[in-house]
Amino acid sequence: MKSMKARLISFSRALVRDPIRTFGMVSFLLLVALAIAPAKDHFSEWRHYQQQYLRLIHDRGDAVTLQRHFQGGIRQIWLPDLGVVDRCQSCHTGLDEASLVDVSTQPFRRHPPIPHRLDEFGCVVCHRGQGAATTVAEAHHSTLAREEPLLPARYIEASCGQCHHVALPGTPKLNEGRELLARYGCVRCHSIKLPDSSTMTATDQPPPLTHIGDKTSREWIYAWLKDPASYAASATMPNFQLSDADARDISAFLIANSEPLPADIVPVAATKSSSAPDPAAGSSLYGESFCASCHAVQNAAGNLVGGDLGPELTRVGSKVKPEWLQAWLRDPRTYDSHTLMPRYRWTEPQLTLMNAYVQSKTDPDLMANVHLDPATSEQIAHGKALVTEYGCAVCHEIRGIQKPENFAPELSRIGSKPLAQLVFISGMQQTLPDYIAAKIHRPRAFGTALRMPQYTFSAEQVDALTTALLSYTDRSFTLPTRLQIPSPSIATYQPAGHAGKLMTELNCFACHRINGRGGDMAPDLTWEGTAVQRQWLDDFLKNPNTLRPALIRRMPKFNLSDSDRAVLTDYFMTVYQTADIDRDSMPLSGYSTALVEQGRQLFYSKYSCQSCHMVNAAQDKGYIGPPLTQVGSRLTAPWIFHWLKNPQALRPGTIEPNQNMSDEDAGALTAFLMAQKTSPTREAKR
Amino acid sequence: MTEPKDFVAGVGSDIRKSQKRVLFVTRRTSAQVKVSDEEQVQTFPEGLLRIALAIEILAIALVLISLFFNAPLEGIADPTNTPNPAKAPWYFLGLQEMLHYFPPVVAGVLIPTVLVVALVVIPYFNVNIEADGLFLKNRRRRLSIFYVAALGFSLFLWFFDVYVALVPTLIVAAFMLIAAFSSPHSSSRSRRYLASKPVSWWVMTWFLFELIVLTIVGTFFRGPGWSWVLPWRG
Amino acid sequence: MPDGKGGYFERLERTRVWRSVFRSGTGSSTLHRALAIQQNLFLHLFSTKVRRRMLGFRATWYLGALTLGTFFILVITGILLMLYYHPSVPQAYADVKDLKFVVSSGMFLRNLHRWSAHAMVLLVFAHMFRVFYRGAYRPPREFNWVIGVILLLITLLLSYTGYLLPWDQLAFWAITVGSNISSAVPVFGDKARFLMLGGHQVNANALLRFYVLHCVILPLAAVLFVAVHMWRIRKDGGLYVRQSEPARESEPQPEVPATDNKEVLVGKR
Amino acid sequence: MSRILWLSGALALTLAAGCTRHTASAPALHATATGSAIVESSGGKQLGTPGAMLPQPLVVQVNDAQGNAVTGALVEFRGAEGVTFDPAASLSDSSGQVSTNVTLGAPPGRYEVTAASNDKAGKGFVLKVTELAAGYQQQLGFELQDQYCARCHDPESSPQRVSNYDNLAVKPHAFTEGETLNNFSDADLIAIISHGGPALNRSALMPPYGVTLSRSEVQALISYIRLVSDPPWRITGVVYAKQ
Amino acid sequence: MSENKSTPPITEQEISRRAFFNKLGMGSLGVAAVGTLGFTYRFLSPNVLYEASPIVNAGKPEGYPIDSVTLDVNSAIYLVHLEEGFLSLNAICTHLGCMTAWKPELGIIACPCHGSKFSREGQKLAGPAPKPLPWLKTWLSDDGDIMVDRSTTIRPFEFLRI
Repeated sequence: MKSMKARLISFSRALVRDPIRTFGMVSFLLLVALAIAPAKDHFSEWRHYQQQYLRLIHDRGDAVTLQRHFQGGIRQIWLPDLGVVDRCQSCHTGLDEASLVDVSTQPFRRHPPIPHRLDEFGCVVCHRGQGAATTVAEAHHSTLAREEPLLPARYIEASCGQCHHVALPGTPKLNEGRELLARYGCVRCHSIKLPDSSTMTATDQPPPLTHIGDKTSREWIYAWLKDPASYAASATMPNFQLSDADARDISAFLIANSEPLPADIVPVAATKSSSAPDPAAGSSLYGESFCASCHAVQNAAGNLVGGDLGPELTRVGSKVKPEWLQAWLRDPRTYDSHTLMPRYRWTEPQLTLMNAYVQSKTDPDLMANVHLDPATSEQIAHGKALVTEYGCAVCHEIRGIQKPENFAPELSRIGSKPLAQLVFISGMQQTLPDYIAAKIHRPRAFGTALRMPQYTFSAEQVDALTTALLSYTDRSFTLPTRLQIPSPSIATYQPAGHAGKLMTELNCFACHRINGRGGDMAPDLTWEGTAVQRQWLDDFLKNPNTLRPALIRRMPKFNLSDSDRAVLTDYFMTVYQTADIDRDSMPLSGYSTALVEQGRQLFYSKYSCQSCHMVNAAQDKGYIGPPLTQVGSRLTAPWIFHWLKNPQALRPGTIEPNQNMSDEDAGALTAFLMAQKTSPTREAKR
Repeated sequence: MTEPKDFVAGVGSDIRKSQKRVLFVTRRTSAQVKVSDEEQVQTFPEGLLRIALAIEILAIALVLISLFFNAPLEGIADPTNTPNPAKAPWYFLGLQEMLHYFPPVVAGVLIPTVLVVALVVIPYFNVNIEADGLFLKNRRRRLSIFYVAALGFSLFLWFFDVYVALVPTLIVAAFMLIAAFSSPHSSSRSRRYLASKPVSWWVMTWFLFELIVLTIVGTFFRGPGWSWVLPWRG
Repeated sequence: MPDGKGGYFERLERTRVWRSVFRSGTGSSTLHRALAIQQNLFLHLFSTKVRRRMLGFRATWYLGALTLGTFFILVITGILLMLYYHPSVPQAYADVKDLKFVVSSGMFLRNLHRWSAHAMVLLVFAHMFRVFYRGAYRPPREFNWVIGVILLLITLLLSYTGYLLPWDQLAFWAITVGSNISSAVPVFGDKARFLMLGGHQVNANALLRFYVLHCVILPLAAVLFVAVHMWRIRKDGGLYVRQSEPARESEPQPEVPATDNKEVLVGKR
Repeated sequence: MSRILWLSGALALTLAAGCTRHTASAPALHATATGSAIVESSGGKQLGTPGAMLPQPLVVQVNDAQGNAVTGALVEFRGAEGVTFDPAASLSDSSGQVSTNVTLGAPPGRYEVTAASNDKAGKGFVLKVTELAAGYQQQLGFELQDQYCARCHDPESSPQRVSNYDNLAVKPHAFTEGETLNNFSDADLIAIISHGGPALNRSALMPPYGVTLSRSEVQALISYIRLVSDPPWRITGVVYAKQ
Repeated sequence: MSENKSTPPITEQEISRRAFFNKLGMGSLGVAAVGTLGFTYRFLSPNVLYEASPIVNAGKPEGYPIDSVTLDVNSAIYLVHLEEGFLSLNAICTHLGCMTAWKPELGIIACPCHGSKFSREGQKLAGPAPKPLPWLKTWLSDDGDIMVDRSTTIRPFEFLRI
């Protein structure tokens, strides 16, 4: 029996001896090898899927239509100005077939409706991945040639955010994420520049620490630094996971560094009244001042009740010093010129009452275990070093410490960060969304020496933040300008004169929007002068409890003096006017009875306004819209008329539909509404 | 031209049977030309067939490789994002490895220039024609030159910490030492073989050895920051 | 080999048209076979006869022929690839992607081009060392050796310039690293790099220059030198024949052009 | 050729999977008790976003024949392709409850989620819960109905929003009322939203929103209504109105 | 190989065997060459085109007053609105491919190159053009825009009525 080697040798000898035979066989082999190439090309993935698709639609009732729509071969969307070459439709053949709504297998699923056409943006602008690829693996997953895999569906809203830098109604997650970035001050350390060359701004209000020693104790600072959430569940301050010694030293530094306020602002002696204040009276003052519109307090069930514009007050008595609180309640701006807290013009007894009421909200457990020895100079020096290292001055104003610039990495293009530049920790999925989410969820898991603190975000908030961050991509910077929908510019409107000063003191802009600036908690006042009658406005400022008594968040009573009120009212009536409506074009009263009656008919039958509004408090029940029982004393006739014609033109987004009313109907309804006046008796009662 | 001819010319008889070529033998040509009478075959088809065969087999191999191994294609060129390590094509990795140790002038200029010049002059270099064993003539002088050169190179490489090149150098030097102390009539076939090698052979072998080692090291054993990595780990 | 006279091919061979193109015919006589070589523009670089010894694998490993084979493959695939390639940034990269994803068999051709290029560099090196260790560089072949060195450099340059063309990260940084070596040359190193790249950085200019070098200048140079190289093989006496070792050992003899002739006429002194 | 390769690759993978199956599986849970019915505690009918975890966990309770909670019964959760559960199976706790976090699949729409357990005889019993994934259009519809419709159409009051439902003489239909709303064609709904109740001879208390809302917004509202309707809206080719 | 071996006598069978392998070799190469030609043809036919879509969105019908002739230079089409309805014409002269121009003062479409003249309906009035201007497929999209498919011609006088 021949050995293998011998056989090989004899075979090769035979080959060499007879080159013609070898030539024949080798040539044939070459032919076979060359024939594989086109065959391999023919059995491509996309052709396979197209055949599957044809089989799928073959038995359907609408097969003829679908077959007519079907185009074989590689299909491509080419958008040169977006840099898009998408061949996704080569496999995803049924993307825009509305009738395939019941098909759930990929790649033949129909695309759910979106407000953009497929040939307008292609696929990868939203879904990422590699549009040019014609194989599943290359198109969907990250490869050496393309690090950007498909964006998981849960983050898909991030793609809307590449062009849309304003909140969209259909992208709640993205909107929430962006709001969180601003509200938790993420963008203070990590700057995010937008394609319109603006920069995202934070909306949180970190207090200045210049005079912190007057406000609170070192023990409280220590407890707060160790765990802000133990003081207030709603705290936006993150946990820096400081050691006991580090928290001790930082608190020592902050107290030692604090500059005492002038004695005329904070009297050194406590201003506690001699007699114990009545808690019921305090609670009622707290209630009628509508403190809860901005401040929340934890109820017995552990839920926060109240607004989130100001800090949570559940344990505030354990935090602030009484003399400081007295001064703060008297005029918050002397301590913090940027505060959102309005200056209530409380009387001294009211101040004392309020102070005592607020001070009563304490938590004895908060600092039960905090015992700090007097600070040494080394501790203070170390505290200063820590404050610098942790970048406290990025958010807080601290005497003697410069606000650092570019404290943390810029995130303007984080959504396009190459995987090669990320350092993953073991056990995590190696994708960009997972990386970002992990960084937000547990930043110190990437290294205990990192400075990024621990926030208490829920899983949904992490999702939302990740979505928002994924929207800041390279692509959003390279989009053609026609596609960029910039963020609304931040209005810096500031009313002038004495009225302006008053409005700043009262912080009107915290709730109301005027000329684009301000919050959205309360109505926009830009055209208030056109809308309302002077007398009503004056009365309202005196006692704001008249409109919509059912609401929890309401306009507080600021105890303005008559002269201050007059200044404000005059300012409103002269400045906040729209040029589109002539305020004096219609009379405030004197409409014919017939017209009023016609309006009544329209109100109750044709337009059924009573489903949302009340004119007759005894009979009507609707209270979606404001009650109209005294609307004739409140609004001007031209405003009512134009409002009825097109409510959204006067206040965008208002619920009342545009009924496409004729001038005649609107006129009659105006007459009817203007007849609803304050009765003299009721006026007298008040 | 009245002088007698410098040469004689002859021609074969039957051109149809087997064509022959004319050779002019000038006076300067050595008269002791002896060419063994070898069996010859027609280039067509014998030679061409074999060439075609060789090329066909190569083509089959390349076609099969091309069918099953895709050429690398990475992300689009990005001047702002340097991959780590950034490597030149594989045939320059030996050079890049050298650049890691030596100043650019040495590794990037001196060495390649010397190499090319050396390659060009090899055929013109006298010792090659003799094709004698390196240490067969002038043994003493050549041995001392060898010692100096080997020591010099080794020290030079050691000084620059080029252990990657030092090791092959030492190995080649060791073999040269064996050659130096082997007789051409040695009973061992390998020693006989080494002893018969001329200096150009040694230089070329050294170059080949270095080239292979450096290219392999540069290709497989170099990771981020041109640090030493083992290819089979991760 | 022709058998009988009935085959279509044989009939075709007998037509006037065929014979006007292929003058030599396929006769089996030595003359016919010699004419087949001599009368063909491409083949006439070969001599009509070759030593049987040289056809063995061990003599040359066919490295020269294989190198030439890879060069042919590269020329053919390269020309086809050129038809889908725009030497501009960033279109070049998109074109390579298109070759991969949408051009029929584009990926195969690119693979073939790429791997053949690597094979050619390898084969050229192997050829060189094989020639060296066989001693085939010795006079009178010393000039052909020099041409071989030039061809080695051309091959390296061809491969190097082609490396940039896909315009991917691999290409870009390989060329950046490679071109920085040349700037190490004192005095004119920077200038050389400047000229090579058409600028200070690897950018669109460099891509265009490398494209022209890769597709026009260097291939032409390679063809020219290959022609000279092969012509010199013939002029220097055909493929090198090594004389038996013991003969040389005893009495070293200078070698003279060994021709393919059976008979050598010795001149008078 | 590639198909052959693909087939052989798939075969190899299957074999590999078959070999590793025994080692890779999670530690098995063993039921210590059995119940006879599963009831939903909370977490059904949630509106989530595609591909994301639902805001609330799905909590179900295992009861015995007397309706008492059973501890230690094994409950497994199953869903359509793309739906994942964390955990996918667990034993009921001391109050008979099993809680799982549900992540919905990528396409928007209705997802039927099944919680399954076995009774004493080894016979299975299940609870089917529907979860909803709102795509862009449905999300937009949700926001729009929240702004414009919910005050009348949603009888539930909340501290932030008091429902007007009780004040209306003719009661509006909640959007989940599939029995009624599924009888309306898309065209009917468009008409009634755009032109008010009288357009279909229904109550004038429903005002017209045709001028206030764009056509695509009305379509989004309908898409939302169809998504949440119970019993489910039978699927037909929904046509998206282009802007 | 160099040692002299006695060559075995060539038999008849040997000759036919050699012929077979020669034919196999040359035949394989021939088939490969022909296959390569086919392969090259496939390779050279692009599977995707980077060309503007032949379907042109001409915008809303309101943009075209009645009795108007509008030339879209970029897509080389005329959009004509007549009493009978809309039509669109290929604006490339059928003679030698010049872009024609609308002469409102004469009410004709004229080619600047060799003087061909066409009516608003594309009918040839004068000049060397061999054929009338072709009518292009025109329809109204779901969004209410006029769409023109430049790659599809239709029979003349099939107006788009809105």
